[in-house]
Amino acid sequence: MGNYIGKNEKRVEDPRFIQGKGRYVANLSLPDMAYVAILRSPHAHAKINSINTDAAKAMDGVIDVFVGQDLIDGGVGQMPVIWQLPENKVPVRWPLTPDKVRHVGDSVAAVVAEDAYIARDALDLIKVDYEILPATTGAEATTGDGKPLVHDEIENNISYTWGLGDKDACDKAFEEADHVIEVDIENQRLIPNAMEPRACAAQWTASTEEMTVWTTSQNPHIIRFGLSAVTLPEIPEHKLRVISPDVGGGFGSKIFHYPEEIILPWVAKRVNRPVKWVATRSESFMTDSQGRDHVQHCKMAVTKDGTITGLHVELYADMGAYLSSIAPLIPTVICITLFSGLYKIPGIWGHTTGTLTNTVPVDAYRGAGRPEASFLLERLVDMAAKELGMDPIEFRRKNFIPKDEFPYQTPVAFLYDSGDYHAMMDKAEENAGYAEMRKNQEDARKEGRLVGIGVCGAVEASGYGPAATVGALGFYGGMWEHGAIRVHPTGRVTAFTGSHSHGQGHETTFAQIIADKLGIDVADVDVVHGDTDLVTQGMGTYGSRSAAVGGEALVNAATEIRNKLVELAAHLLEASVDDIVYDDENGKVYVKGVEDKAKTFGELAFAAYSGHSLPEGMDPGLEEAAYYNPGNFTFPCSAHIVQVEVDKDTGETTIQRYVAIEDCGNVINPMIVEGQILGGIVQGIGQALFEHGIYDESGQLVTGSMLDYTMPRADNLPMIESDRTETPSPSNSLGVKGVGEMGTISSTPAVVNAVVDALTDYDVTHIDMPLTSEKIWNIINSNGG
Amino acid sequence: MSLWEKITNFLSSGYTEQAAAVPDAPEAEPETSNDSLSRKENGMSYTISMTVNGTACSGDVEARTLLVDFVRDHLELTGTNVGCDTSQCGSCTIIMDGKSVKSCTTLAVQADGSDVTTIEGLATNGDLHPLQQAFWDEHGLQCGFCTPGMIMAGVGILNENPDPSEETIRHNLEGNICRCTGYQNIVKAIQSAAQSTKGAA
Amino acid sequence: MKLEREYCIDQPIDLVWDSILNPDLLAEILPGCKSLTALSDNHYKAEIEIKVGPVKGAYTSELTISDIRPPSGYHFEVRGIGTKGHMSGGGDIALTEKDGLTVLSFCAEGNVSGILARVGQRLIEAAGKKLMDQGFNNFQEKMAEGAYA
Amino acid sequence: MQPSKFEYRKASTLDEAVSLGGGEADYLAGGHSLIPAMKLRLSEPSTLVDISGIGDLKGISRDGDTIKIGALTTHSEVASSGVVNDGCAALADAAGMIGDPQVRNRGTIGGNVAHADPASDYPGILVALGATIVTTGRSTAAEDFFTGLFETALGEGEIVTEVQVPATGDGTGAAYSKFFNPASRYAVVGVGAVVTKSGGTCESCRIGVTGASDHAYRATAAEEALSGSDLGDEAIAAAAAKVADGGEMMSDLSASAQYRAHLCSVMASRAISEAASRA
Repeated sequence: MGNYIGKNEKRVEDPRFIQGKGRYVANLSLPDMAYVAILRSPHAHAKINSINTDAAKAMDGVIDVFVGQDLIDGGVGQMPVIWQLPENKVPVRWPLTPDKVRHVGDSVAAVVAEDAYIARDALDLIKVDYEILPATTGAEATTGDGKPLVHDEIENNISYTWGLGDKDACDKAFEEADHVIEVDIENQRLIPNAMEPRACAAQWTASTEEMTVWTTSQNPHIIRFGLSAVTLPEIPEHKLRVISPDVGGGFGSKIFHYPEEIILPWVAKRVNRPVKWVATRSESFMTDSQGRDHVQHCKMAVTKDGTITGLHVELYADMGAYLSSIAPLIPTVICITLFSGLYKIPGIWGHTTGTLTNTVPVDAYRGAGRPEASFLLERLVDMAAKELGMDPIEFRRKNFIPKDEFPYQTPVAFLYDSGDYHAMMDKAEENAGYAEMRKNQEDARKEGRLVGIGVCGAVEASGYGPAATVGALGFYGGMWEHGAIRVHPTGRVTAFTGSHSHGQGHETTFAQIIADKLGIDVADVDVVHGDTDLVTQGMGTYGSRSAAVGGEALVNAATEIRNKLVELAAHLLEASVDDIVYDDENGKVYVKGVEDKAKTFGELAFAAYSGHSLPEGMDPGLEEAAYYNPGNFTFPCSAHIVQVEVDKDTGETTIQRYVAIEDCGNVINPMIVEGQILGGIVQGIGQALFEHGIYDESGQLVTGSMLDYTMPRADNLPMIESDRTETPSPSNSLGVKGVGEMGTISSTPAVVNAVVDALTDYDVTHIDMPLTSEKIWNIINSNGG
Repeated sequence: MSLWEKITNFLSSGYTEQAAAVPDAPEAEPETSNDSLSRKENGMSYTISMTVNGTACSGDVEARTLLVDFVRDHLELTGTNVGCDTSQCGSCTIIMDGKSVKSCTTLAVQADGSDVTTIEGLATNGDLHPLQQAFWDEHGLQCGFCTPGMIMAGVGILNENPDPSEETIRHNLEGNICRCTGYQNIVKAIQSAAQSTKGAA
Repeated sequence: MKLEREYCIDQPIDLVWDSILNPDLLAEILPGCKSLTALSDNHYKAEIEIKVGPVKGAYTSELTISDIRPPSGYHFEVRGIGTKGHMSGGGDIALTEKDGLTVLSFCAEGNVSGILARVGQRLIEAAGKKLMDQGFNNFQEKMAEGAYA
Repeated sequence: MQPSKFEYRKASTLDEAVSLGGGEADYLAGGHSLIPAMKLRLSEPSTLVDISGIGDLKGISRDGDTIKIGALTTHSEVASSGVVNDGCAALADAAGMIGDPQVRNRGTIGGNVAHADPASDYPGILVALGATIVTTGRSTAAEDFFTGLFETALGEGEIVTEVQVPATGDGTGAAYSKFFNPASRYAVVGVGAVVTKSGGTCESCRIGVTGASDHAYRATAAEEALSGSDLGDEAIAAAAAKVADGGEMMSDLSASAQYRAHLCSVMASRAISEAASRA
């Protein structure tokens, strides 16, 4: 055990944030910088007959105006889809659409002006002659006969179909089932709304033909690759620097390659000035890739003793108007593979149809396919328990994968690494005082109050992912991670990671890992991320992968450093390498049994650089780079118990207690881990109770601002009682599992289960989210009780 | 200063500059204050002056310039963020004449003659404000983007009520949205700052 | 958005029928109508300025009337292109006689696009009703004045 | 977000403000209704006349049984005013439910009533309280002041100068109950109730409703039903059920007309019960 791993270190990134010194892209100011504003389509579907930019170009302070064809003629490439499924049909998508708009917010023209106010004024002067076309919406409805086609070449608006599981075993389970539980679920469209709107800036240095792009991305290296390889080939990769400095939240929505990341550098080179674009929140609503939006037809086979034997899901996933960067992954590979949940289910079959509509593209959003899986599964489990008259915890326990069966191979591809689901649920039950909770619920019901208790248990695959596996499943790249450690001659350390922090606190946790692995003071370690010139390679942060993959890459680099130091110490102390002890706790290296025959870390670092006395064949210097390609995913899990009360008069739901147990393996910084859990839980509560991106029939986004799109606020929530069990992951040396999304994956079904439980007297088995007060009141009002 | 410290200071400062692609905002230049709003000859520009973080400053703005843009672009105090355009999120919260206000919903000309404090002006002589310290101690932030607004809202809450209950804090954060933390540690931070201020008083 | 209104007009049905096909009268009763010109039979172009609270918008609209069933009703389609977005919709106007009075029923469905659709949800329906009521109040007044009798 | 260009004029006296107003000019007080609309360019006034510097329009005082609130008084000043809390706590409560603290610190009572947003809180409670809206031209009862969707009795160039509220006397209680829009925090429905008791009986009452219809209205049918009743649960429920009768219910994403009507009765029951308990 080291000095830092497992302990609460206050975050080193915080002093800049709490003093208003965050380095967000919007804060960037460069000499002679111009501003870009982008004209967005007000229509969901329309042909562009013509665009007249004359008046805008003639305006004082306007530098230039560009339309889609300008960029195409200027050599930009189509927007790539970097996760593809067999035989999927990929719609054509340009950074600025030249001929047809396909969703509200589709990009039409770009204005470059002296300041943001002038750029905005100029947008009003661009005249676009639109021929409005009928629009299509609805994940399943869009496949119907006679629906308008979003892309003429893609029949029935179906981009792909994909299935996974053992269909025969599934069919057999339903033939033999005593009970079949069925439900149709709409897992609604969500709008990520990271608090920092997306932004992009670009600077062209003509003399050296170098381009720098600042962007609010979760993975700047992938953006660099996408630009130089596909979308902006005029800038070769070695002349392109992509910087994602401080990024104000992502939740998946900043993974993707966005049009502005192409438009800005292209424009910067054309006007030969640095340029900046910062999204308004309105633009975020209609251009950030959105989340969820499934229609799921589900059924579960159960025997009369309460054993789950089969699960069958036919799923329609709305992809929006185009395929966003990794969109095909979300409702398929990452979703169906989790249909086994925490349970032993022999017969599982899932099938997805990915469809196109005249709406904003849909892609990964916190949880990304996994909340959609856990929701349907945990709803079905609750419904099954109710039908069998079993307590929902008792029913779950009966079907849990026992801890001695790990690693456990599910029928849907994954090999779960480790877990002790019974112990986790025991702790949840104990912390909640579940028996007492149920008793109080009975008392409340006698008083006519609608109190409900919801339970959820879920697992996810995090730490994406083994390169060969993700490659076989459709990803164009690898999902390894890169880490490098540069020990300075003074013994101080700069570490470089390809992971990207946009709130996760990597500068702190990665420093803790390195400090322990090298036996040095955590304050002597600085962690660098988010700059492709400083960090040579990287895959970025998403899929709860940073600690399990990025952390391991740094462990590998640290191990290389240690090996070199041991060899150097052996040489300097005139001892055999085998006799050298690396004292992690005290940051020194000594000869076994002779502790005062030692060298400090700093002395060794200096010796490595002075080069005065090195072992034969050893080069001077002390820096090592490493990659880590995980052998498996990690499988964190959680158990949540929540108590709600529904106001009979208004239908409003109040969360009274929230008890959460998370198992994310070993923990590097408990404070940060808890922060991730709390934030994740609240985001999941948002889906359950409030959030809904609604499009009307004409494809207008009618929840296009924070006036109508509800997100949780401080006064919607109780103090969440969060705790952990720790089942180390055998998949990596740190024993860690991902934690960023687990809270979200479990909290959504937990809350819905609780509300359905509260309404038990009203003949309701399922309610589609969000559980708005009106929806609940309608149930109370029409079902009479 | 020892050689060792000098060397390490050099190393760390060298690195910081390299990584800090975005320059820190310079202190606002003290300028002479103009007593009243004066309209310039071209009819679209107005000279305003105000005290920002204790420093008198003035500038020429269009009437439509939002206070947040004046603070960010003219004074280069970029700590105050813009998170929405409908006055819902509170990222742009500053203190104006002792009260928390949304600087994205205030025209710069409306702030003429006022006393403004932004997140950059909260620490005194390098010492963090109790709320800044509490947000750090209680892990009250993750991505940091809503944080300046949250802290300034917290200042507003404690200005009104130095010893607020959890319920009062939650209710009075209704104008601020955080997407990362689930608010819990923000509430704890404000509670803790209230306690520490009380202890110090 | 769906709008359904019913107005009772103290005039004989034939007179009401003639009036609701009279472009000059339509120009006067459409809220905010600055001009209305006939492009062809039953096809009009209107310049409309609408103000609801702080929101002002100018629309260039085209109105097409079809399925004309004297004196019981017609179908209409309207499409407007404006500074604050576009609007489109269609519906039916039906006249029935009741105790010597004329009941005018209006049933329409429409969509608004652009910024109004995205941020103005809570007010769009109320604004639509308000404009309808305004229009028919104007209509009633004009009818009462006998201006088009 | 950048508003369109406009000319800005700052008035230092009421006379100056009146002379600068009219036509395409809008008055600017706190700006918390207008500026958001201007940022989205839904509103593009050619001139803004800033009246916030007019000293005559500030302050809260009590003159006999009348509480006088200057038009430029902010919502937070009303919410925390000793005069208002002593004389009419329900008004302070309602002011404290508007928007959020930052909005309450800038938004003004005059700007709020002049804007006449159908989901605004003040109109509901002011109608219930029998408040008077004083303008540069005249005094108008609140129930006559709010005439339609964003429409008031204000004429062109007319400015709200003061809101006068009768203090609740002995035997009278008032309360405001609100169902919040979860996103915008506007009132989906807000009901203000004033109940005067004599013995155990309701001698008289006034009920004002906001959010439900396109403008604030008095629920006279409900008032009649409650007057003379014993203020028991049944009597309150029966009266509350008539609250929606006074207006045509709006319908939007947050509540259908039917649900709004229901919320009217729930909020009314709560407001009436609270008012009765304070009487």
